[in-house]
Amino acid sequence: MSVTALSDVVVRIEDLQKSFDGRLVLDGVSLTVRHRKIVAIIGQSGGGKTTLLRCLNLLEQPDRGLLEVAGETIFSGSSVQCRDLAKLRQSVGMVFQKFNLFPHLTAVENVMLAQLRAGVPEQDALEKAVQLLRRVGLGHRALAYPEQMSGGEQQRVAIARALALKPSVLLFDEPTSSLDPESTAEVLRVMRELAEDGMTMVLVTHELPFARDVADWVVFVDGGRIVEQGTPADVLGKPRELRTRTFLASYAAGQ
Amino acid sequence: MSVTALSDVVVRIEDLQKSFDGRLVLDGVSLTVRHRKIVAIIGQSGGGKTTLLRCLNLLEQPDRGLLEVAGETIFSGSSVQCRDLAKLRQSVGMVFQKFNLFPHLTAVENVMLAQLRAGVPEQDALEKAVQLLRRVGLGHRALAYPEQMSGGEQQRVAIARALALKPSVLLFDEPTSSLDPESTAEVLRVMRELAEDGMTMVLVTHELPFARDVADWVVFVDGGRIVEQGTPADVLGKPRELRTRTFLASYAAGQ
Amino acid sequence: MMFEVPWGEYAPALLDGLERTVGYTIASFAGAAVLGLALALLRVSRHRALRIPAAIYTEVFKNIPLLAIIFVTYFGLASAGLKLDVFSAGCVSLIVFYAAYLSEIFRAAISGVHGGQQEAAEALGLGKISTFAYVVFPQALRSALPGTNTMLVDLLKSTSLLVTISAAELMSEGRLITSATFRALEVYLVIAAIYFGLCYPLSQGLLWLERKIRAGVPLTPKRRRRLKAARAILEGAST
Amino acid sequence: MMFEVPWGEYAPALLDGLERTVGYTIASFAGAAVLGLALALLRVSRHRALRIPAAIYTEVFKNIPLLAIIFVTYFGLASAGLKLDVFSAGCVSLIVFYAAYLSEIFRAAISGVHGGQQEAAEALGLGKISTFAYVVFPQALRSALPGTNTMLVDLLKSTSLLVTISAAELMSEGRLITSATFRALEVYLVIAAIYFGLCYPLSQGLLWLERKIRAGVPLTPKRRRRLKAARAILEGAST
Amino acid sequence: GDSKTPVSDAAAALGTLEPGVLKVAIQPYAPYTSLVGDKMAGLDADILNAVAGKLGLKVKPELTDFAGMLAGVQSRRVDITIGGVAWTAERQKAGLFTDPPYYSPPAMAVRAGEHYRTVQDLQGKDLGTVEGYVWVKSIQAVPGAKLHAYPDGNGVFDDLGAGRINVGFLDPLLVLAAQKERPELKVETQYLTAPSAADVKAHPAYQYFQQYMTAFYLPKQATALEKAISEQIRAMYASGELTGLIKKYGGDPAQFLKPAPEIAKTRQGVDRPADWQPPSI
Ligand SMILES: Nc1ncnc2c1ncn2[C@@H]1O[C@H](COP(=O)(O)OP(=O)(O)OP(=O)(O)O)[C@@H](O)[C@H]1O
Ligand SMILES: Nc1ncnc2c1ncn2[C@@H]1O[C@H](COP(=O)(O)OP(=O)(O)OP(=O)(O)O)[C@@H](O)[C@H]1O
Ligand SMILES: [Mg+2]
Ligand SMILES: [Mg+2]
Repeated sequence: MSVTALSDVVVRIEDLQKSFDGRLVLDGVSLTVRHRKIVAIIGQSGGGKTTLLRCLNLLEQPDRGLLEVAGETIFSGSSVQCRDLAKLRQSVGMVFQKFNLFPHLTAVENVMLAQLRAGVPEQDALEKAVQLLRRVGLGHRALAYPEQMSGGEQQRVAIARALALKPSVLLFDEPTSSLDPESTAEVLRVMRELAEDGMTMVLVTHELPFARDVADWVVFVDGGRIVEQGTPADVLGKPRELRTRTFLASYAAGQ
Repeated sequence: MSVTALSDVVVRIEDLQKSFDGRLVLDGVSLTVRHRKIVAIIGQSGGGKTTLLRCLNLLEQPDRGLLEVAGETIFSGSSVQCRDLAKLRQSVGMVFQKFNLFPHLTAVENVMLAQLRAGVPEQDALEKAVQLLRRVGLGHRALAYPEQMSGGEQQRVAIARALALKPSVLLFDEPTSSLDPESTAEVLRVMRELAEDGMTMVLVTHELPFARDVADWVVFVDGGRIVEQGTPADVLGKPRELRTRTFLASYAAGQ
Repeated sequence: MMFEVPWGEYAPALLDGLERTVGYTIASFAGAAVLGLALALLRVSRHRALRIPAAIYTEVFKNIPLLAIIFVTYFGLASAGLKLDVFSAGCVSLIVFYAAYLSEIFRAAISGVHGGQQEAAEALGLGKISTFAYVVFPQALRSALPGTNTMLVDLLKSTSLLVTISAAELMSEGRLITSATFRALEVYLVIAAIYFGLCYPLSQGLLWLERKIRAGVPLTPKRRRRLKAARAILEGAST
Repeated sequence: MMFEVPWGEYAPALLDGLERTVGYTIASFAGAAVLGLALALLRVSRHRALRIPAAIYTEVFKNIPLLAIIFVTYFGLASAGLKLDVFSAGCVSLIVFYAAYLSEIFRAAISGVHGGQQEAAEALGLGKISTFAYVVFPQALRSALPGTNTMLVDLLKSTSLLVTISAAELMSEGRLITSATFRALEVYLVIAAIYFGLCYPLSQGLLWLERKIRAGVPLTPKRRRRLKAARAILEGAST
Repeated sequence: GDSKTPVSDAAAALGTLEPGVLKVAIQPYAPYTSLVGDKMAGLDADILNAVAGKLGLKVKPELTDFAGMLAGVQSRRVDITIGGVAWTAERQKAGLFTDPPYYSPPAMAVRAGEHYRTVQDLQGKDLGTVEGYVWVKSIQAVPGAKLHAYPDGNGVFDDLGAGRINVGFLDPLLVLAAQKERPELKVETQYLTAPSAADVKAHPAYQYFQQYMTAFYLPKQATALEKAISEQIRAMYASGELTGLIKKYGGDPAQFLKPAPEIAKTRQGVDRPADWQPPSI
């Protein structure tokens, strides 16, 4: 990565460490995500991908390291620096594997909730929510409850929900791995559009073809460390590390 | 398909019709599955694949048509011919998308249950169950409960369970679509071994690469009809029908 | 043999008793729900120091007969110098008893809300209180409803035990009539029918409410307005 | 003021009452569980003609006070020519009442077993009865346990209402002591303590059982032998 | 309430919980105690109403059950409880009893056509009473007899009617009232020949098969009130007021208002002075 203006950096992670019950799960991870870039994180199960993502909005508190999001230091040394956790989380949208929509609220209310809690006036929040649902192709489903929607629709509502507070970066944790191929296609289409609109994204995924297609940067994580990173063409096409090659081979075998 | 000895036919379906609430879901399906062959059924969601599979062991009762399994006519005209439903189902193993293991029983007990109910002596059933669990690579997990196992392990136990009564044919309904890539690979490996051992299988799947690799025959179902069938190379490689091509294209886009 | 009791004469007294029964039920249930929710929150807390006393409370009150609680609250506390009036003593007894049961129901409902919900809410920047109020509580309420409703009906029936502290509710009136007429069976059948007439519509009404809520029908005017506004926007576009 | 009752003298009578309380509890609970299961099976049936009477039964008995049921069973049936002895009448009352509640719990538990389970069992060639006995029932039992256990403890406490028909159980004995000594409060406290002494270990024991079952500990000797045999085969291979 | 009614000094000196007011716990126990509107009615109620009137006290009844009556007195929630309460040596340890407003003859409720005259006739029979009544002990002492104790008199009558018991021991006016209200039960009143002194000596519990003494029950602290009420009761014996009330409820004044010879001894030196004499007409 070449040196760019600092203002260009949306997420900066330096030497991040995190352990659970004394077991190191993130072991000195450093990573920079620039404005309008898409970073795909790939790797074996249990490698620490989800944990890394969750540290970025402090759903998980690291043990040590530096975390900067949208120009603000939110964690440094071994303590949280961020005064307003709510504000941080508003600037970091998150989309989960299991969608985690609020089942008691309609799609449009799911998208409105965070805005209302953040003080956006009712009518503005509503209009914004409808606009976002239309953007993900679900204007006609605005009044449906999650359980009345297919998995793909739910995940698209979850994306709209994550976008509602205009985050500087969107985090995705295996957004399509609970979905059938058709729903996967729907969701990936929406994500591709977001990418084209210049959204900054960090994406944990098993969809290597998609990663190859849309990501600007691919990071292979294993055993809590970044083993290899680079352009998709490099990491997925001509991996340098043995572990990366093994992983890619096992992936190909599964297909 | 060339004409072969009748004894070679494990499953024969002729002009099968089934409707739900007046809506035709299977609309005159005919299909023959021969001994030691693997038939993959592919197609859009809602096309009737699951319904077709479920008719084969009369979990769903067709409206009209002919069904022969292992040389016995189990359904003809518009009525069930099969006297002993239990015997039919023992000769047709079934593996579900959601595994459907019995959560209150250990892996080995899951595999034993059907044998015990079928009158197999305790010790024989136990030995058989352990042997089958070893065959799917889970001898060491025999005493685990389903919730203590990963999805891939659960599905392999489900396969062992389906094999316990030595069925003439094994039905799989999207056996890997609830699984992550690694677990998918595990399960596909086991299925490939079964194929090599000469098990007759009917497989509904979205794993087109796997279908291409192991299936002897691919059937594309849409709107309750078989639109196209043939060798994997033909159906997946040079499909004749427009609908097949559209389906394969949308599948490729999703990847 | 039946209906030899001059019910017309007793109707005003019974109506009076009925009114008291309803009064006890409403006041006690409201109190029990509040106390039960507080106990449930203590019991899902991360701190043992909060969890344990709440657990002990629940165990104690779940395991002694309500009659004993009523007796001790009214007479026992009086001997100790705290003289609650009948209504307070009756309500306090019912509250402390049913709060124990309700806290179990609420606790199960709260911990039954999927962990992902809390996480999703936090990831959206909702604070702890907002997360509870807008995400966890509404879902917990839904799964707690059936059990809670059973308890409400049970509480209504249990007001009959307040006889012993001269609460003058329905059952007390029944006993008075019995003693005057010596027609216990007839009186008990009529009293049972009155209780049924109270409880059955109540439980059916609650079931109806349960179904409405499960079907996602908006119950507050605010939500109804919001959904109407959403519909207006959506339809405005389609015309 | 406290403990002026010569409890030593009354101990044999109390023990007697205790024994009867336990007897009523065991007999009634067993009966209520059987009837409740039968009702639950009717209520999950596909036939309206079976579902509806069971539903009516449940609604009726859930919505009238137990006290009224006890009274009608003992005295009412007697006036109608069916003279049950105290024990039978007491048990019948408790059974018909608690069966209504238990049937609700069982029904929810049975219909809560995932449809895929039934399907998987049928696909393995298990018949309807085997499917219920070996697949649905054990899982339903598991989810019904907490509610069922609450009802068992509740039933134990409710035997105190049998006082109405002079069942000579614990509460009746308590009343006898009260009227002999006039020390109502003391007696109630002691009786409450005895009930607590019965109910608390019972509910804790049931909780323990619940945990065992949830942890998959085999409870029948047959299953224990089977798992031991499996372990033997597995270890035999590894040595 | 209507505290405007002036409370006389004499009434205030009685030390009731609320000056000028007599809080009375009763249970539904017609025709001894009952509640009509907010006034109490029945034999015991009429007697106490008359006494309270003379003492300048306003009666405030509270309807409860037997346990509640006792606990109400002991926890000082009420001033007094009434309603066929029998005096016993053990009970008097837990409070104060007034002089007997009347005496109760040993009446039995039996099914029409059956005859029981002596304690011997009761042997091996099913005998019912209300739990807490003094007869519980007496019945337990009868050889071979089976005790059926009910929470109230209705159980006794119903089971007598249903044939589950042979004899019901109840307060005499209760039997008379039930006979009138429920003729279909075919219950009759019979009087037991009191057991001989020798019998009572052999079975001390038989004493309750003799005439027994009712009284009003008050908390230990209420000595002034108890004394005042006892005085008024004695005055009512003398004035003939009690004779009138007993007659009003169908009782025989000779049975109800003349103590048997043993009565005096039971309380002398227990909760009364050694020279105490039971009131009589
Ligand atoms: N809350 C937690 N408590 C204890 N251990 C945890 C916790 N969360 C994660 N871990 C452990 O940390 C390790 C990394 O987990 P993580 O979920 O980050 O992996 P992952 O790369 O996302 O895997 P997957 O592909 O399966 O989602 C795993 O060994 C996991 O068991
Ligand atoms: N029990 C049922 N009652 C009513 N309709 C049903 C039932 N089962 C299936 N259907 C309908 O029949 C059609 C075919 O369903 P089926 O499950 O066989 O499709 P499928 O090809 O397996 O789809 P998928 O890929 O989503 O599993 C669908 O429209 C479905 O809604
Ligand atoms: Mg993960
Ligand atoms: Mg399907």
